[in-house]
Amino acid sequence: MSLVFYAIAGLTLAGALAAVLLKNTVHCALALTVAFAGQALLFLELDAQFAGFAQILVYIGAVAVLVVFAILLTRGSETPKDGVYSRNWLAGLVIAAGVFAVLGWAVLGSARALPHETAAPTVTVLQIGNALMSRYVLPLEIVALLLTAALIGAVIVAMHEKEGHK
Amino acid sequence: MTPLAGYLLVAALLFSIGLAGALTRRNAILVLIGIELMLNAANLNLIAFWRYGPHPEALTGMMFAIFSIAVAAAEAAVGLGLVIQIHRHAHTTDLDQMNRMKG
Amino acid sequence: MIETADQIFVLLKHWLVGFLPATWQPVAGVVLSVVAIIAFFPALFALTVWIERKGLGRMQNRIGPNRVGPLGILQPVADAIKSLIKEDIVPLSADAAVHFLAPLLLVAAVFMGFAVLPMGRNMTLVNMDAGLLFYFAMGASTELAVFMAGWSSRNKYSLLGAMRAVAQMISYEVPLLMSSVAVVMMTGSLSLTKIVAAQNHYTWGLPHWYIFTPWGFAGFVMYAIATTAETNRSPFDLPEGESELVAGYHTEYSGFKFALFFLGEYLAMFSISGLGATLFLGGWSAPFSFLGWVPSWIWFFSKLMLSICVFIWMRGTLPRLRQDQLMNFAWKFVLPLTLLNLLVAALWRFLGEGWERWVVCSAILLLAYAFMGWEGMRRGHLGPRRYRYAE
Amino acid sequence: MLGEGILRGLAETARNFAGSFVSAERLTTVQYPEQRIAPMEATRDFPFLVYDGADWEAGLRCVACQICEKECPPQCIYIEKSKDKKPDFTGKPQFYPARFDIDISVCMSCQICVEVCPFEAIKMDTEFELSTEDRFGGLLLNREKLAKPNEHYHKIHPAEAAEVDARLAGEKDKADAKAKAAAEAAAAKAAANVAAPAGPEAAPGGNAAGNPTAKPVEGESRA
Repeated sequence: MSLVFYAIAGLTLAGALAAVLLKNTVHCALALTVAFAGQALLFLELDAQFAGFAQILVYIGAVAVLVVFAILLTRGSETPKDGVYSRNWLAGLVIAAGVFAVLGWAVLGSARALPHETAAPTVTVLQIGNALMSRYVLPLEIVALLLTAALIGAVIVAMHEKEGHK
Repeated sequence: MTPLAGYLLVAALLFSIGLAGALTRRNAILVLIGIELMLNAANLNLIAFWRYGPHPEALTGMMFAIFSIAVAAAEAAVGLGLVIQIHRHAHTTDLDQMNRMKG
Repeated sequence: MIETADQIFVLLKHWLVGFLPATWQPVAGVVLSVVAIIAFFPALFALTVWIERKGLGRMQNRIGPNRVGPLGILQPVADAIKSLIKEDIVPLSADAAVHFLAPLLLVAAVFMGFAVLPMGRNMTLVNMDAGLLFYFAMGASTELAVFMAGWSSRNKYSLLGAMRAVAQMISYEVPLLMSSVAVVMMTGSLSLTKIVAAQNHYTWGLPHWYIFTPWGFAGFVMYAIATTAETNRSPFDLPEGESELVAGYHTEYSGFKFALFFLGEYLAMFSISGLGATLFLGGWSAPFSFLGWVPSWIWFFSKLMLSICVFIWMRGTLPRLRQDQLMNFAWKFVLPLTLLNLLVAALWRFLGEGWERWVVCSAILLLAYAFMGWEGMRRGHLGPRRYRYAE
Repeated sequence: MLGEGILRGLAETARNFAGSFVSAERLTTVQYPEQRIAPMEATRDFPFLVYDGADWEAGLRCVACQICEKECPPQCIYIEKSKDKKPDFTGKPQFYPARFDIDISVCMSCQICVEVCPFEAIKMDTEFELSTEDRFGGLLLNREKLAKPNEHYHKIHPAEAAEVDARLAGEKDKADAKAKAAAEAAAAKAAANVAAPAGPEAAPGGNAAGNPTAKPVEGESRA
């Protein structure tokens, strides 16, 4: 457990906490970006270069920007007067704490069985490409289909209804 | 504590934070943000298990994470499209006010 | 001798690093390279500003700056001093923290892109296996910086400019990536060093650059269009249209922060031109085999500056597009053509070495271009603007 | 074919770029502080007050009628009428401006003050290098700074000034003739009664009515 890991983990968790705690919605989206960036750094720390860059490209370059656009299109940047938390926030908090307790207990309980430091695997982009095109070609095609469907679906859902079409 | 346990704990914490956000916030977009965080936590788990697992050369965990990233992008696009459509219809993104099933 | 001139910066770095103890040497080498990049490109920025102002002046039959120094060469220095000593104004209602972070984030993200560019033989800061992916990941993060700048200013012009900029950058990122993917398909690698190496051989003294193939030429044209939009240069400079949006997302910035935005814009232009040179123009390789003795970094930077000059030429020529024309052009013209270009590149690969592939690939691309251009002009998406009420 | 126009445009700018190095007449830039081009006859920017003779205070044509002050759209003129009177160029006693200020930071150079002035007293100048370090006091011109001799007017707008001079000379002749006639009439009556002062005062009213018709003709001749 190096110092770098603690720093990056701290950054990620701080970003995530800020994303769910801050009042201003745009600030939340920006904090979310920090969490995404921290996560990408964690991927790099785990020697998963490709996944890390894909994380930055997809999450920071696309998802964060989408979130920001949605916030501005729904006028969400104005803080509502009657609080930002839901009526039954306490129940939500208790559930989340419970989930964390269970997960943490599971991880710590099995900590001894977990493998120790192993040699860093060297994964080239070529290997990933070969795997995508041979062993994982079916999932790849399904994801392609899913993305196309999502593209069309998102366009249809968000499209303005034409005037006089009611 | 082994490195893997550290990553798993971070992922668990991230997941819980995302869950808390999704359950306690009013704004639909922030609920989506919470869900994104939970997905990210799952990805972190996948990558960590891939890295410290017995067969990293098989690329299974990594592939799973890459596919999951792609699916998350689709999920975000559709989800935010829905939120925008709801806002257009009901003029609010406050989930506490969306308590009717009638249009 | 030739070898020394070619590797002069590498040797210089090794010589300087040699003074340090062995454990420090790798870190010191990286730091030295980073410092060199951070020092060199802003200097190039100053030179480019001068070239741009003089060149635009000449295109409009003016003289351009000629007061500060001989031929106005010190004008960028004067501009820099002016922006450094200006008052730094933060609007009262602005979101101070985000307002402060936006220009820093922009410049930092743009500088990161230089890390993977091969600027000469053995002159890549980080020789990454997924270099191209890294570059595009860094390019994607600039969008957020632009949004932060526009939103935090609490000014409707800034916000509008930022939204335009982000929408435009997302729209043109798709053709940008797609046209680069054709090159990746041919090379079989995301590493920029390998992409250059794949183009660095000669037949009859002529290079095998990708621009000299039908798909490469079409890809390069599409790449050039997408980069112009991606860097918010004229004719795609709607996000900062001075006449409509009072400079868009950096309206509320003054002094040094404004200079940072300006710097970021030009640095993005340098890095994306450098990437274009790497992908399509053979990177640091010489245009003829008998010119191989000229140092490789000279070739890289002359290709880069040539692209910059074309950018300036375009800016001097074309008027600004309208928002709907911009989006129509991206989604209805450039994107279909880049997708077709991917297919053509695959076809090129599988047609073998003969002359047939030249004919087939060129014919497909030309026909598609002609048909889509004709169709677009007929429907009024593209082509000269028709005035309904005037005339 | 799509893209044709873009290529043509690029060729045009390239021609301009190369041509500006070859042919000197393409570059129309004037290196301003060192080189100057003479202003055109119709040039006008800010108003000034015309005076005749050598003494500016005595020779001011302005009679402080305050028409320009009332007509000025941005209200940049401030006039204080004098308590006493002094004779004008026809020898008739008139008021004069005790104070005449123009704030040229407000003035929009519309020339309406010139159009409405019945006495040809305010005209447009061609002086444009008016920068100053004091943006409030330095741009508020008082009557001393505004007063410029008729010769200056002749220098900047020769044709117009000659026309104005001719008209003023005609008025003076008319006024002289009238005065002479009045004097003769008075002598002929040889009455002990004092001549009514209302007689001479009718002249300015006649002038004011005559001027607006004269101006458009003048404008046409200049154009």
